[in-house]
Amino acid sequence: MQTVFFYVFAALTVLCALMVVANPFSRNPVTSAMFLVLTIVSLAGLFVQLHAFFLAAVQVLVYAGAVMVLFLFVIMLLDLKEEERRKVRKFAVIAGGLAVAIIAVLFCTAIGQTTAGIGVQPILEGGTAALGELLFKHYLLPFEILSVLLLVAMVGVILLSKKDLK
Amino acid sequence: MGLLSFLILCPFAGAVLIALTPRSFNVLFRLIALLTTFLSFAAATWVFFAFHPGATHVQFEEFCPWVGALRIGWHLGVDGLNVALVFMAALVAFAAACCSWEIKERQKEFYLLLLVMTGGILGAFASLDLFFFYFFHELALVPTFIMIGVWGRGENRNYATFKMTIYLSLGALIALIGLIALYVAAGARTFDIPELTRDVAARPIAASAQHWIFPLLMFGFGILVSLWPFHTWAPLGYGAAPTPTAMLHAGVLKKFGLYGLLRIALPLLPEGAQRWLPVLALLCLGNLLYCGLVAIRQKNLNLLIGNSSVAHMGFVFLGIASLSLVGVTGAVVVMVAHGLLAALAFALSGYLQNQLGTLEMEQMGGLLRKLPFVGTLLALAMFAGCGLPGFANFAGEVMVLFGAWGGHTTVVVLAAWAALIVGAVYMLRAIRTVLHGPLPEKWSGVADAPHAWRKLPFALLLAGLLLFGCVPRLLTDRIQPAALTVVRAVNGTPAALMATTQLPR
Amino acid sequence: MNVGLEHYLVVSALLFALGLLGVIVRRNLLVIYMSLELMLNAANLALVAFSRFNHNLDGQVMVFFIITVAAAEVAVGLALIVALYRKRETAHVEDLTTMKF
Amino acid sequence: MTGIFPWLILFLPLLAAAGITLFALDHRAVSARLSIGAVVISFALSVALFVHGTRGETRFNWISLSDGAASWIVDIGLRLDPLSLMMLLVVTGVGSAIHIYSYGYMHDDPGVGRYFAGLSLFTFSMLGIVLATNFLMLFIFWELVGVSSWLLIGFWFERPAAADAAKKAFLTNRVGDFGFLLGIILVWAVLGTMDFGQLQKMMAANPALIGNSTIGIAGFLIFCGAAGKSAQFPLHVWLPDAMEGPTPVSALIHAATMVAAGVYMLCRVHFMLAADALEFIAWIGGITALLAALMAIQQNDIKRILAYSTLSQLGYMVMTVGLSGVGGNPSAAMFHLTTHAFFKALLFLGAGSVILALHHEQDIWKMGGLSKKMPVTFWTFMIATLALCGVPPFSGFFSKDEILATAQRTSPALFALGVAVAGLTTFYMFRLIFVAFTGPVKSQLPDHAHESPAVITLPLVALAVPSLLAGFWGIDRFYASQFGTGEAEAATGWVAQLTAPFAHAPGAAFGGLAAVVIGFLAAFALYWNKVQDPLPAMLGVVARWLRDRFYFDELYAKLIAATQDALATLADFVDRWLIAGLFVKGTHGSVELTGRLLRLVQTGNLQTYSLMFVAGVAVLLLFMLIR
Repeated sequence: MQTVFFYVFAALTVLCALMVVANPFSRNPVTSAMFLVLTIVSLAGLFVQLHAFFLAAVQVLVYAGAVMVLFLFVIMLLDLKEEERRKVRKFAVIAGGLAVAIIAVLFCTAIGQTTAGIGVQPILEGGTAALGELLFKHYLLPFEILSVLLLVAMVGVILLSKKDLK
Repeated sequence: MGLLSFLILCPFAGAVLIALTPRSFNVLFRLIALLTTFLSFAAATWVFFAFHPGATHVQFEEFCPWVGALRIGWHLGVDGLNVALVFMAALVAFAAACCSWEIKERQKEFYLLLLVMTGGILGAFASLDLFFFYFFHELALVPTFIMIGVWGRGENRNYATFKMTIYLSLGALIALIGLIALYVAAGARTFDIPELTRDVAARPIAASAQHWIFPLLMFGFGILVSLWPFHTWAPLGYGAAPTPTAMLHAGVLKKFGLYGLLRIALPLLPEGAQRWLPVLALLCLGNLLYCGLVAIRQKNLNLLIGNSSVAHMGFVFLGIASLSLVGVTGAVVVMVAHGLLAALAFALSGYLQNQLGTLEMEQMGGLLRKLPFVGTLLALAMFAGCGLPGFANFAGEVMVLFGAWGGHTTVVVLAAWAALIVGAVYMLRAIRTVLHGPLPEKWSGVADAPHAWRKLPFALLLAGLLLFGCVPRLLTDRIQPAALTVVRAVNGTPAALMATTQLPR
Repeated sequence: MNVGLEHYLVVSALLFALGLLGVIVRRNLLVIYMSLELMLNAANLALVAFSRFNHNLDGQVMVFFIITVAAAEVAVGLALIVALYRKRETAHVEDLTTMKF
Repeated sequence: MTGIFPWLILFLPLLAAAGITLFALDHRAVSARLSIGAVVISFALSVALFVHGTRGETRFNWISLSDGAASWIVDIGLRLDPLSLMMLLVVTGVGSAIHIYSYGYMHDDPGVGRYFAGLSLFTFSMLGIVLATNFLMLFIFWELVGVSSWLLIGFWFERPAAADAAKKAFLTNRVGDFGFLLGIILVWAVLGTMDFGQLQKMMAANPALIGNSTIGIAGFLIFCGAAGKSAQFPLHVWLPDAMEGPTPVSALIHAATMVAAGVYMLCRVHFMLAADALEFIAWIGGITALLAALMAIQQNDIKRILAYSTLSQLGYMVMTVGLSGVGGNPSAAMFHLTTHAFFKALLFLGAGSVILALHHEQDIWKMGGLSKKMPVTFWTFMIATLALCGVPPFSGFFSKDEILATAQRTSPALFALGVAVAGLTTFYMFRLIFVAFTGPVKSQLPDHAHESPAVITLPLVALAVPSLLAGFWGIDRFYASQFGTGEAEAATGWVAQLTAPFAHAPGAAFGGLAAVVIGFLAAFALYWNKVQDPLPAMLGVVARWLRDRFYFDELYAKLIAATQDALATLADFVDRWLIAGLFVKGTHGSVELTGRLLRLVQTGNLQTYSLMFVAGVAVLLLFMLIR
């Protein structure tokens, strides 16, 4: 059962990601965004598989919720039409695809070559309480700094979005 | 605070004062610069005349530890090699500050940089610590580049600035590599130069290491002194530099490389010196003869002076390469003499440029009629440049020729040709075209130096040249013990006065 | 057949590669941005997997941080894109080559 | 030697020069008084020393370097011996006359202050040479003489000709000095000292030294210096051009200072000149004497004729030095130098008087009939001419006779040459007299000429006295005492003195006289009452060669253009195009080219960058995997 769920979610994730990047039917950014939502949700499924329930929830809430709404909002705001069918630079596409393929192959080779260490068995139970404990005790300072980062980002965004950008 | 610290820190204090002065007080900048350089000059004069000639030890010594672990310390002191250089540097700095009246824009920055440069120069010559020795030199170089770039003259001043910057940085870098290699090879773990010298004398550096470290220092320092064939930055750079900068650099800062050779390379690397100095003796012909010939063909007065300045460096190289007491002493005398002379020549050409707006010699002529004071001084400077007795250059050059005769006879013959004839040809050509002949109509409005303040820097520099030219003992008696130490360090005792076989008397 | 660490890592690698492909070949700034998110998510997946298999919660904390930073980044990035679009009337990377010397 | 007198003699003119330069450049009366006062006091002090018979040396140390074993010491000292004492008198005495004369001659020039400063400096430098105790001090003042001559020849620096002449004089001298300096270094390298006294002792103690080849070479090199200053044959070209200076300056250069320095120096170091060097010197002197005399007969500028005459007489002196033999007695040269100083100064000053009267006209073919208009000038000029020609009992007769006698004793060829030159001398000098002074008036200029004022004529008369009488004063014996041979015992009674040459060396005396007579007759035949020069028509191309000075200047110009200038052009080319061009610009260019190539990669396209980034990561990964 576990295995089946894994393969379903894994396939879903990779396929949706492919649709985000290279949708043969549509070049509309909205389509890409929608598939991205799907990818993220299926990733959340994989997180659940890994017993990271809190993160799965956060993934869905923050990514699929907040971030994707932001994306869609911007797409609407900019009123982006379908990506114009400019002449596809064959060389660039081929070179890019090739490079990416090589990277993927290399990654997989690397994973294959790695000797199994302690991480053979899935053993950790990702309790939300434990995570919270760690976050607010050991990682307190980074956590607080993160809040400052968010504040800075907020201020920055407001400044950037002002009409008369100098 | 010792006298040497005082004369080094005075310009820096002036620089800080200028930095704190509001921009609207233009007169004040000039006043501060004049005052602080004058105080340095006065202190240097005191040091020079209170210096006890004939003594081998370092005088006016000051020491204050700084970085204990690395044994870096604020160690100042003068001996025969640098006492005259410090005096000359302070004199030229004061004259340069006097000559800065031609700078009309961004005075604050200019005087600030001038004082930093002055302090760096004085520090480089008075320091007996390897770290400060190098640090002060670099500190003085940076303002040089900025001053040429910002206040320079001529249409290709950007090219000149870049060329000079790259050349000098490269030279300083090579020398730095050499110094680091030397430090490592010596294994003495101290930056104190006298201590290092003592250590190395007790435990010499391996000959194989000396053989490759010495050329690094020789060429590194050589590039700083425009050793042929690394000289092309010099005429161009001096042609483009504002007058005070050219005076300070060509006159004083350039001597740092030579001083470094004498102070560090020769005593610490005697084996390397023995092997490589004959090469230097050959290269010095490139300076003396080749650059002299190039100077003959110059059409611009500043380029001519610049080339002749490069040519004169050949004497110092030859004196150092001679490894004889007379030659090395002569080399130091030439360093001092040339410092004063180069400063004087560039100051005068700066005055001419200011008056005429050009330095193309073809356009000049008959200026002696309009400029009796400046013209006479220019003629005197030119004659000093071709080695007329009565000027300090003659004393130094003749000593170099005598000293080098035993080891490098052919070089001396050619050097004498370069000094007596090639030098005279270009200098007299310059006088003939600039000062003599009919006066072109357009220069009828040219004015001579109007009052004592304008005349003062020229007169001071000339007085220095004449003083040391007529009484060279002032220099030689001070230099001799230190020069003897250097020569003995390289040759082993007894130092040959001149390496030659003498007939039975 | 058991699902091991390497399975998750392969998925993560594929996801990362697809994101990279998007960054390289797509020309709409927004889509490129989405591809970047894909790559971040690939990293997240790998971290969570490591966390589970290595018995260490630090990986999850890291993912938490990454999600937060990504949110901030998206906000700033999108604001930049909007500002850029206002100025240049385009969201097409080929039109944005002012950095060229 | 005691006292401050010798130092005063040396330094008074320098003080005057410095004082004028610093304070009195614009005050003509003050500057003239300072300068004249200095040289006159020096003269008076010299007379005092001479009368007192002071001998000896005084010195202070100028530079001293010693490493315990050997030392390099240069002193500035004063050496008083017969040679220098007599020269002191000549330099200050003739100098005084010229200084005073200058006050009249230069009266209207705006640059009087500068002129007198130069004149004083010149006197100072020459006195330094005379009093020098060692080679390097000699060289120092030698150079100072060079620069003083530059100052004075180029006094009218706005005239291109004068400026060029000054430059030429200095540079030609420098060529000689090049050899001189090398010679000095060689002497020091071999013998370890530069002091004349020590060298002389060394030579006397070890006579074999003179045969040493290095010392022989040193002798040649030292002669180079003398050849430059005394304008001997290959380096003679500057002297005629030096006529561009004011006439009193010419007088000073030609009589008391500068050109005398070379001969004086040769006599000073005579003890160390080897036989080969001496023979060389003799022939150079002879050739100069003959060439210059030949050139003189076709010159038309009154000063140039005198200039070539100087050259020729200097050739005589140098020849005599050469002929006197190793360790011999060159006092004849010094004797002639002394008498020559008197009458040549007189000739130049007389010429200056003429030039002044004719408003700076120097062409003798525009003069004529001046003997009536300017009697004092004419008669003093005449006395000097007779002295120069060697007519008894004028001073020149005695000195020239000694030269001819020396030549007769040692070298018949040079004796013949000397006699020929004597004839030529008489010829060109009387050509000058007949054309300029006695013949018909050839332009309007002489009509308005009148005798010069007393400030000019008094020095003329003052110089005419020694020109006439110096032969009787025992100057030669005084010089001879320097060289220790003391051969010529004093004849008693003036008749005996007058006839002494005929008694000593009748061949030389009669030969010289015959040459004078022939020369006079030829000049009389050709130039008496002529308005045009008949010689060019008679000699054709030879006359042109003579007039154009055998084309030495042109030859040298070509030579310099072919050697030094070509080298300079080459060096400039290398500097501009090879070092600054190929190497520096090449380095700069290749760096820039690399930069330009790398710039192509910078498309500005985000995706290209990321592609390259990916490629880089791939390479790194591959590298790590393979490793």
